[in-house]
Amino acid sequence: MIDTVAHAGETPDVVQPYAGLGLADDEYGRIRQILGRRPTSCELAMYSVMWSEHCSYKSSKVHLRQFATMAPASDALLVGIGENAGVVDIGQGYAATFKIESHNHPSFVEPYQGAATGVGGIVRDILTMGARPVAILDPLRFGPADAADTRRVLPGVVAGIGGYANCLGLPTIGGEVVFDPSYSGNPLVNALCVGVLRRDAIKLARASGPGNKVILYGAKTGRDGIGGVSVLASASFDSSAGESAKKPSVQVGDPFLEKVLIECSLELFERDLVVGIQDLGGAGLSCATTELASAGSGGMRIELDRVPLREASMQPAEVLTSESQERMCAVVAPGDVEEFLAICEKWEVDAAVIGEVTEVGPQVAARGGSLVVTWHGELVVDVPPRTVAHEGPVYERPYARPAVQDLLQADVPDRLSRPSTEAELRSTLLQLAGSPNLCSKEWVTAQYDRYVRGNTVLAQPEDAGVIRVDESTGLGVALATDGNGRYTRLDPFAGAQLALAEAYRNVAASGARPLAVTNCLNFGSPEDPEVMWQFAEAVRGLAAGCLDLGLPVTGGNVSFYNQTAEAAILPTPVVGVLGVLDDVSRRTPIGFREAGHAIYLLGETLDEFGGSEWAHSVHGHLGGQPPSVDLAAERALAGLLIEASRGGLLASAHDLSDGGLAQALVESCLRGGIGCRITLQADLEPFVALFSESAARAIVTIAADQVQQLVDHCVRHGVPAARLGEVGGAALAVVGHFAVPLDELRAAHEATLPSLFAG
Amino acid sequence: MARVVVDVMLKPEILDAQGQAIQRALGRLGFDRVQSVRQGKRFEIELDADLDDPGLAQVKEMAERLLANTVIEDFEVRSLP
Amino acid sequence: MARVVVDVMLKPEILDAQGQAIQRALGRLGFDRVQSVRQGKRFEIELDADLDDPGLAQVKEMAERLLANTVIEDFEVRSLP
Amino acid sequence: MTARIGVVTFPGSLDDVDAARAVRLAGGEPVALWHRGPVGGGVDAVVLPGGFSYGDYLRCGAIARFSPVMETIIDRAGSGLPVLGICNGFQVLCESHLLPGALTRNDHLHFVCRDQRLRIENVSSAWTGAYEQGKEIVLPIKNGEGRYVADAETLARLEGDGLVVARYSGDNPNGSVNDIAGIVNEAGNVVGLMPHPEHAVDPLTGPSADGLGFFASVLKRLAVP
Ligand SMILES: Nc1ncnc2c1ncn2[C@@H]1O[C@H](COP(=O)(O)OP(=O)(O)O)[C@@H](O)[C@H]1O
Ligand SMILES: [Mg+2]
Repeated sequence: MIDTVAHAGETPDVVQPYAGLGLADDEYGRIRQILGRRPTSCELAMYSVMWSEHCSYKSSKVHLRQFATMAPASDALLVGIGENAGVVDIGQGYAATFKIESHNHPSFVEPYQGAATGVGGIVRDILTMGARPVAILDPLRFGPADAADTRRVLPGVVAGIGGYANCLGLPTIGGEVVFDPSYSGNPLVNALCVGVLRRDAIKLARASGPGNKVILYGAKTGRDGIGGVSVLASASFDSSAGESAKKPSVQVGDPFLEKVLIECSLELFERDLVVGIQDLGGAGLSCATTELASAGSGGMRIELDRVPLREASMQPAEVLTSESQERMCAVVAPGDVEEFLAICEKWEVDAAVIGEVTEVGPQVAARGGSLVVTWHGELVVDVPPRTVAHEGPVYERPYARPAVQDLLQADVPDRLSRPSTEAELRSTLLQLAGSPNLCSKEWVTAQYDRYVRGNTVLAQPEDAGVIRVDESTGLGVALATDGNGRYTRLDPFAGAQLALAEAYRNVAASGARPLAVTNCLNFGSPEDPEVMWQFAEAVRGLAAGCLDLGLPVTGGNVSFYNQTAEAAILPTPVVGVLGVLDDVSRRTPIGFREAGHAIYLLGETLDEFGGSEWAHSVHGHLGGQPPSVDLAAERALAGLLIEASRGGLLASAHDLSDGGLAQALVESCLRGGIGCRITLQADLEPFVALFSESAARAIVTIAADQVQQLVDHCVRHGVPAARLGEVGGAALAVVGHFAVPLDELRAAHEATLPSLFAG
Repeated sequence: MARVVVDVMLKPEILDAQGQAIQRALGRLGFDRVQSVRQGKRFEIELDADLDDPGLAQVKEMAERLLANTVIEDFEVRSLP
Repeated sequence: MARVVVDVMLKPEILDAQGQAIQRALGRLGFDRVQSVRQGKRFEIELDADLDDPGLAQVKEMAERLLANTVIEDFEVRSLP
Repeated sequence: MTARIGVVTFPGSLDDVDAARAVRLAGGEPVALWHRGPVGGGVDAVVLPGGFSYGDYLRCGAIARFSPVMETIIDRAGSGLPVLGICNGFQVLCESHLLPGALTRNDHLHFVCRDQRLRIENVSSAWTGAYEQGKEIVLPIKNGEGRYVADAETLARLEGDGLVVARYSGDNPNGSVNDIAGIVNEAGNVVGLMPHPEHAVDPLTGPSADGLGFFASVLKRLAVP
């Protein structure tokens, strides 16, 4: 028997399994208070998924507000936080939309499908804004490279991302692969998608206009990802569902359908047949209907039995919470329905009118609108949608600086033994170049299509990925993601700023002007005050950094509970920066180009090894302070890199980060297939000059006859510059110290991942 | 020498996008009495062992650990004559 | 309603890269008595038809035209009880 | 008059925009062809682009081979219409039996995207006439099932009659037999190619501009009365 609204009214004392659905006593109490009765099982399912941490941001909300309250003034921001993805004006009548999301836990359970559906989900967010998705980046974190479980998880994740993105025809243009024991059992699979649209063609998730139809199109709805809600189906009032007790919480993707869905949706947008649109992601129809209704006129009626099902035996609560992939929900004017359905037919995409937008009076609007859902004519949901979508609980979780933080910071890396002889310096360079975190990621990235659609101007292993937006003018966007969990562990405020600074620097190094930020905050349990402190500090740092650099945060994602038992992952804010190039033919690549070009080091090098790759991979040490943050220096450096690129001055530019100068030289030599001869700054210990991870630095190369121009620029921008040497030869040579032939370097840099994961 | 077959199929509740695509293609080819298609994998294994109980148990273990992804797939082991 | 299985395997002379990789992986897992592994496909088809001879002939035709690429694959049709 | 080169879009085709761009850059006029329709009379040659038609479900190219557009293409290829199948298009051509052999899973079992050196071995086909015999070029390759196989007799015929149009040079990226990257039918009008010439039309976005030659070749061929 179906638990109808009337039945719920008559049976107030039925015991409901709210705790099994993750609702706390007081949360359940609030639902009863909102409704003035007990919820039906469908309503309970909706509230429980929508009020989960994942959908309601109940632990993070109070902190994330800073991204809005501290947002810098920006002419570029067209749509900010709160929509499916932020949108920025990139000039020439175009806008770009981008966002990063996590699919961490599903990727641990089922690496291929978890990662694949992670890509699918973020791509639909971008599509929902009215944009054509144009590229993917994939920041990844795994346990130790040689751990057995990493051998299970990494190849599956990489194949899943490639399998999905390649099949969608989206180039993957950047990302990260980082290993650390803290990610054992908690791999991080983040995915960023960027899309492009005309600036006057933005779509919003709004169900306005009473009488307009609600159309669900795309995949049929099955029992995907409803693990939690199965508690309900087996509870007494849905006893007819008894046989379906075993339900998968794993979602399976169909990238082919998503590709068709993209083309179909773009044609629908093009013909202006869509009043409002929402993708179906976490919480499925529960989320799409309540968000559309509460952002629109407030009223909606859904006939749930009209939803095309994969399994006929599905119960209404399952239909409402199913996370089946590749589905979209559109609001369409009645006169356009026929044409809408015809376009779906052209693309062989299933579509069904499942309801309509309704009128609500001011009183109903004031209590949050009205969403009614029927199942074969019986009323199973009657709720104010705003209370489901936006008025969930908000927690001020307690936070406390970890007791060990002082000890950790006091454990400075100075006591670690440093390489000093020529042989030691040389072998340290080779060891780092081949370490899992700094080695070539070619084994991973070769599994990703980088060429499709023919607009990829730069892709991995470049500092930033660059995509051409307009073939006639050369307008393009650049993107980079960064995040260093070790730095953030040592100082979450600084760590978040360093992540921001590095992504910003990477974008600027490619020649692009940074414009906006997205972020994915990967942390342990918010119920642990020490984790909550890391989170609060990181958000505070990121918001302050964005204000300083003049970049609005346009959206992002929070992933909590990345922990096994007591051990949380390294706090890992991953920051994505989007920039603009007015003409992509002026982009600056990282590879050295021509013998005789002068090499300059820009920025200041200090003795900074806290949280460094050297301390980690040579000594297994994590302690001290991360490199100091100097956002003014970052701004100056970026200004210089952008101006020099516009002027066509730079032959190459590469930012310095993990592994310091040595690693940057390795990468520029190997990318360009040409060596270099450099002389270290005399006033620095050679080890510090080579391996320090001071921020706000880059190496650039330039034709010999333009050196003076560069020096003038540096003076004007206030960027310290030192001539290191020149490009040429078949070795990376540090004059007076050592030389490494490129072949030897390449072997060290490229062998690591294949030897761990191939075969 | 024993010959064993391991059939691996997606669990019934898991989306079989491939099977659905094939079903539609068969429909377009005029095979309109096809009600459903599901695609799985078939492994033919030759073992240097007798197919006594321990032998079969070994194959089960292979299926469990490697051939099937038991999060989303079911399997069946059969011996061939 | 009839249920039919179509098994499709690569012809013996075609390199089965997947089968070989699985064999190696099984070896690494300690299953050292595996002599060979071949991986193929299994289709489970439900037909709105009786499994009289014309019905089976139709399935043969599906296999021939679509389910198998007879340049590189062999197939076998079996009806299920 | 510029030649009109049809570019087919199947559901799941991905490199159709790239193929159309390549045709345009080479001086031809690209004409979009939808999988459900026939090929109109005004098309002088056809490109079957890369991608994952129908998700590459079942086998790459197996389902696309039966779409309505293929019926006319198979028909007109028989009377000399130049057809170039790139990657997924090559797979469709083999599934259609317009070309012999088949494309199977890469020997290393991974999708691979990289810049690949090739040698042009046949310059008499409709799509390679603009190259010099033995010319080495660099094109992107990106596939999961690019390993060409054929029975011994077919191989002997391909080699004996000079029907291999391009061969991998340096590392073989997928285990393709005899390093075969592309082949042509006996009549010389139907070419299948695993690497992607349409992604090598401008050094800004590709590893080279070496791929333009395929499109220039067919335009040159069509210009001859
Ligand atoms: N999972 C991945 N997917 C795509 N590109 C990646 C991935 N991992 C690393 N890369 C690329 O490899 C290059 C080096 O990565 P990384 O050292 O993290 O860059 P950086 O230090 O400049 O941020 C970058 O171009 C990055 O985008
Ligand atoms: Mg960088």
